[in-house]
Amino acid sequence: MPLDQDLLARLKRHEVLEALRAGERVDGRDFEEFRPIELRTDVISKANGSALIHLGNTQLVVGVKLEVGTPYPDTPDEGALAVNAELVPLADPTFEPGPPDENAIELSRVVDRGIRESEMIDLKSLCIQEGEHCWVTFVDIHVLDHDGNLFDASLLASVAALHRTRVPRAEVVDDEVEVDETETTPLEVRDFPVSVTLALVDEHLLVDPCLDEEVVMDARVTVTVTEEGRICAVQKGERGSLPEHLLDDAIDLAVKKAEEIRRVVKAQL
Amino acid sequence: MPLDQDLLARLKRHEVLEALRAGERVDGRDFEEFRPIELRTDVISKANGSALIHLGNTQLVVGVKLEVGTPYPDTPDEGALAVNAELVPLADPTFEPGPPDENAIELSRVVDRGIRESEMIDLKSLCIQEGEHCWVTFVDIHVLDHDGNLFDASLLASVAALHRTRVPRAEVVDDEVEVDETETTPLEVRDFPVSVTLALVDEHLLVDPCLDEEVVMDARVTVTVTEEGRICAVQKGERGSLPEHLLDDAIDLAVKKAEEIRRVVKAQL
Amino acid sequence: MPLDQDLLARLKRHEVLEALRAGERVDGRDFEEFRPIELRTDVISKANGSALIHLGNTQLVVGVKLEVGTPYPDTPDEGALAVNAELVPLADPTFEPGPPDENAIELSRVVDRGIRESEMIDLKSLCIQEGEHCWVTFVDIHVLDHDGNLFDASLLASVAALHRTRVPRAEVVDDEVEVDETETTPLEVRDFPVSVTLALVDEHLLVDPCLDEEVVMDARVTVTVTEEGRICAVQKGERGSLPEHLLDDAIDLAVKKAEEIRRVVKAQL
Amino acid sequence: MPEEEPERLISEDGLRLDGRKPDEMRPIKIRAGVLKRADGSAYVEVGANRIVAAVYGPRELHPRHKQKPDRAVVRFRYNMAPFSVDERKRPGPDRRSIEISKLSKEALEPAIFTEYYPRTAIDIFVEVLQADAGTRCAGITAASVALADAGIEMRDLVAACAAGKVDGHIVLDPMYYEDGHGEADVPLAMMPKEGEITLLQMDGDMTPEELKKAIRLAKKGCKIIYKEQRRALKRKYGEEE
Amino acid sequence: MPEEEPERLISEDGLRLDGRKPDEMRPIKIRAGVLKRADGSAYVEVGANRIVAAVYGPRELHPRHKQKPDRAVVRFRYNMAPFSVDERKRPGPDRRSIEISKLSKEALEPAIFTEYYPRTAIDIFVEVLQADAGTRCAGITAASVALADAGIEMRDLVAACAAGKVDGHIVLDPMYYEDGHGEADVPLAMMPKEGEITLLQMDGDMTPEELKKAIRLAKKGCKIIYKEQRRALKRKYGEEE
Amino acid sequence: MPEEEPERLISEDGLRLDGRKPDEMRPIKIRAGVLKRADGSAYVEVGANRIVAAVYGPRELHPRHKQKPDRAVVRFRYNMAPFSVDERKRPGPDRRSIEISKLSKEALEPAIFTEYYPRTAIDIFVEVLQADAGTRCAGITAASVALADAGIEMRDLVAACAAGKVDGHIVLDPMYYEDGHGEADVPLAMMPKEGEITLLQMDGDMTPEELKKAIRLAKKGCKIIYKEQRRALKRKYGEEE
Repeated sequence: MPLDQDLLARLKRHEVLEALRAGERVDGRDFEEFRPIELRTDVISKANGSALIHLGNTQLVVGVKLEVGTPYPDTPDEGALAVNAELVPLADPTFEPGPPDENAIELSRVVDRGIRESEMIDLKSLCIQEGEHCWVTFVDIHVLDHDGNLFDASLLASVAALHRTRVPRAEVVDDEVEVDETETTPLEVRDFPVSVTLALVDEHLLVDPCLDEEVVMDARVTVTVTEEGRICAVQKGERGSLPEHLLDDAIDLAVKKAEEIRRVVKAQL
Repeated sequence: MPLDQDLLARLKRHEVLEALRAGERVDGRDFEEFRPIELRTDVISKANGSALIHLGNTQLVVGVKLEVGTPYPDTPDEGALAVNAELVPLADPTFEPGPPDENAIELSRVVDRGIRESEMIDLKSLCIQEGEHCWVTFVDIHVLDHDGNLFDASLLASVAALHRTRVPRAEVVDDEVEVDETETTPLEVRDFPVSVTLALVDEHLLVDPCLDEEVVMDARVTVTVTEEGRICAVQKGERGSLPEHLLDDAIDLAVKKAEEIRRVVKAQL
Repeated sequence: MPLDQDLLARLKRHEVLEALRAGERVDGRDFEEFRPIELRTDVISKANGSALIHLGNTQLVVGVKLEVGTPYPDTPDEGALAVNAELVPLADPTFEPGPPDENAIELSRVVDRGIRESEMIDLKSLCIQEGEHCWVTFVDIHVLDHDGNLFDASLLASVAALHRTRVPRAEVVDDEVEVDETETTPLEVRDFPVSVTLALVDEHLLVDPCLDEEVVMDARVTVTVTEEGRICAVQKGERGSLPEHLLDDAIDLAVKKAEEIRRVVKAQL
Repeated sequence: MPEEEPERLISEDGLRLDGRKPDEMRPIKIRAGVLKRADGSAYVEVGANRIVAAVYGPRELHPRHKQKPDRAVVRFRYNMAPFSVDERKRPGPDRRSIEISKLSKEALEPAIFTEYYPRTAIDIFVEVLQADAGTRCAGITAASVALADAGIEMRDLVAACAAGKVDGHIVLDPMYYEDGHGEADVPLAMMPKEGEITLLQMDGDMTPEELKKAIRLAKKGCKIIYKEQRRALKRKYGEEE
Repeated sequence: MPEEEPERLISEDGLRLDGRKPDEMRPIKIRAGVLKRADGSAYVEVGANRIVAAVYGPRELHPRHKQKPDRAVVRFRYNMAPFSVDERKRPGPDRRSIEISKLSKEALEPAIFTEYYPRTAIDIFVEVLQADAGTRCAGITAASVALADAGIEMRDLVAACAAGKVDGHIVLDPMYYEDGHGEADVPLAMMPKEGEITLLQMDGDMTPEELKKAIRLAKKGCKIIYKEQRRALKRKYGEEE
Repeated sequence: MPEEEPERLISEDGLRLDGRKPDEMRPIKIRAGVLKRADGSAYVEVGANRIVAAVYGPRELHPRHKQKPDRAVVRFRYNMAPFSVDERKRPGPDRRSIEISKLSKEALEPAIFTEYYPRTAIDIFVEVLQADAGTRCAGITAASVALADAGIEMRDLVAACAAGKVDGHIVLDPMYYEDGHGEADVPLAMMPKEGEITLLQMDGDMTPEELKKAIRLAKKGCKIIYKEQRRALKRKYGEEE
């Protein structure tokens, strides 16, 4: 039963590179082509906002929960944001139970920066009482099926879930916060950041790498772009290097694709 | 020195089954017979209540400690109960140091349900000031010598320790709780739940399995019975299955034995 | 590349013992001779007090940070002291990442006792408001290069850092502590405890063992001495034993060397 | 959860808060093979429960000394997504989920021909995306379909369902509010073909006769579940497994 | 603990709060072989200390790379039951118990012929069921008897006892209140046959001469303990070990 | 940190709070071989950053199944001393340091001939003793010198430096206050010989053109760092490595 995993990997690598040399991707897509995106929001009624995304075969759920907490001392008039990604072992044979590893942490931090730096959420609107009480916005990414490019799928679903998030009414009575879950208003959202991840394989930049491509890629670049076409986050990962001109190409390509993806996704909200 | 553990286990299994086929148990008991129970209470003066039990060669101590805490938000007028079992490596060569494993957790949760669901403790009597202060009742099970049936031994000792627990006087002065350890009243206890554990071995139900029997059992059923002969908790464990009629037998047998054991133990309090 | 570590260790052991039999130490020192001590204070401007010590090739930094906290219930009019040692893997090939192991914990506790039992710090002077607010003095030992005798090097650097520590002005306004980092006064320090560690190797007592000697020592004795020549802490470690007369010698020798070392170090403050 | 606390959980005409009869299940939906990466998978809805199960294996087991020379080692991890419950659940196992994982493993293992797969691991993962009452039963139900979807040889499917006691009545498949306000809960799992029970828990207050009645009712529920499990597998594989 | 804070810990006629003379031990009780599962065990009472020790081994040591080709690896775990102290102790090791475990191991190891048991582990577990002052010494005392009860070959038993400084007097075997209010504590362990010291700690304030005096007094205590250890083993085994 | 909040971070004459020009680095000091125990080490100061790096290896990698048959495994641990920042940092890795460790490893690995050292580990440890802005870049810079000092074969040194956006200006090597109050931060690492970029992050707000400009400026900074790295190695080894 236990097949020779190494042999399989080498065969797959060969297949991906072979296709590239013939000017093609292993799944037949154009170099700049995203996989089909299917988005469903409000899938979890226990959450204040939620979304389920399919990006090709990659599948994940994001749930947004609002909880009453205390503002950070240095931002007493703001709510807080906490992004967490769980790479649960259900989603991939290499994922292991336990606290988030470096991959899960990198994923959640890149998504966090996309949300935070785009300023899509007005954290001030999440203050309940200055210095005392605020909403903490938990964005939990729960990966179900891993077929590559968790970065873009996670940010898309997170942003969609935030766009659908409703904030319960909160009142301070006798220094305590009373929450009325039945009366809600939409979370104020001011932007729609989209990240575009490119894999560098054999000197080619491949948009939205699938898992087979991720396994063989030399480096990965993720560029997060706001609605105005500005950059709010970049992350190069994996142990390869790339020359500046490819980086310039990646930035331009990301800006172009981000707008396209945003249109596709917004149509599904 | 390191003997062939597997070989030993197989020999032991053989011995247990051989005896059963001859209509006997490996230690000569009747199928429905408990091992001798010896109980000593008030063995730990640092605890508010305590008991040391010998159930055959199984030996464990339970200490009850009362600490001032905060009520749960959904039960502001009640104290709290926390049952914890430590399977310390002193008690068995297979027990390992570290946080409670699944066996220790199952044990403590089954004991917890016996105490909680029988409502033997009036949690309301442990409220000190509504919504602010209450007694937290820690029931700590400390296993010293493991020769099987930790479930029943643990509940017996826990219930006995609770029956002997004294609550210090607590007064609220200036929003703070002042505790006077020298003035105590008995904890209000309203029931005496007893669990009866049966091992299914080779289609036989064996009451109070010793360790040799536990090693070969297919399944385990624990039924916890109140003084009125009602059921307050059931737990089937281990990776075997059993037909409904045996379950029915187990329930009836447990109700019968529970009363008997309760009498034995109460006589020692 | 991976050399035979065991072989290397045995050769080293041989070399140390050989030297001893010839009445010499492996690095040419007298039996009662400390290695050169070089101390630099105020090396970390983010800390309230700091020191970098070289004891021969052993090198470590101690940083003292003062943070506002709550007094312990049983000492409501005192500040708190917390000593922590990190044996980071940068300092020695055998140090591993993770929470402090038994060696790091023993080290920090022996240093803690040297500071605490000598009463060099007036903890009462660190109370900000009785029962409510106090300074917590964190003494963090960060080992950079391990060539033996971390005990003495750590206490020397800790005591030096405390002697240079400045306490910010703290005021209680509306039940909250306001700290003014720009206005500071020196921490009140009343003693200068010095520990002297001796290694028992082949029935010889060696002062200030280097790593090669520690590897072969049978037992280790650390004696901490106050400015008045009184003993405030002793710790025998490692799995050897020693007769009482050697202990007596160790105590006398430690008292003598402590005074000498204190003079050397104070000159560098 | 009802806005106001209802006075009684069973109405005068014998119906429950959600309109069900005492022996009526909540709506069930089961799908086999919902994930690509896993060797087998399933999705289950029972009431508002949303549960995904995946199976990996039989696969190599590391470290080696945990391998069993005569059978596969079955491992089970029950996990709740942080957003699956009213108050956000901190990620990672708690005592409740560790107990459920242990009992669920023991509920499924009797059905698996572990002896066919010596020295391997069969890993079962259950993710609760949304929790109504009865997640441990729905998890076992889903896991069993996922095992079949992974092609693991089994004696029978394992179906799971709870009964409860509410306002003195024994009812099938309690929902969230009944679970929180009822007098007892009796989750049960079984292999329906032989009628063998593989999981049984109970907490609350029941007479021995009520408990036996609840067991019988839960068994009835399991048979309904069982039909849906087989239907889901048939939908995927064209005919009964 | 006395209800009211006493003015002095040593009375005018030289007696301590519990009526002992400065060089007098608390009552001691030692039993060998109190547990069935362990290879060796012992129970010790010193004052209100209630301590159980167990030894497992020599036994196989996993993982293999921790084995020593020329000797047994001795491991020691000192643990306090949650109910053993005034304020409930959270289960699991804290910094204090990790230090005590390390020093206790180092106090016992000189007495064990570890070279007789290459590649094995000798595991020593000490559980403090009730703590008065001096648990580390009582734990070493108990562990040593448990080692003998397990049949481990030893050079000598290890006996442990503390001395202290109270109101300026050097006293033997301080009890809880003296430990908390005295000026210094000096726990010591030794192999009485050769007079070799295997554990020594001190914290507090002493002159060098006081420390030496305390060491001598603690040694005297160890010899009393030693007699009780041997008596306990004799009671079990019929004659001196 | 300035006592009062400054109104602008770049003055009218184009100078920064610390008097630097926009494209000017902070003072740099690099030393190779500062530790005795490590196989290679380095010390770096950039502004008020105080950073020590050590390299151990190539050395044996345990457990064996983590070994790679065709190359060395590179491991990297970025750690901040508790006293290195304004508010005491609790010891142990947090999410930030785990991400930095991962990216730093990936920034250095392209430069190492890992294929020369199959089945081994190359361990890189970076300790931040005092943190100004830019510790991850200074850590990579130090680690790269430590690797060379350890005699590890490399394609090139890796130099790292950040650019930032402050008051709308693209500036080189932001210091603490600029990092906290600026509009964007762009840490970058490269192998200067071939111009290959091995680390790039950005967070904040920039147009694509500003980002490209920042990348070019950070590359300029890396070349300055590179000169200092080589000078440090030359100082130790007598001539360019």
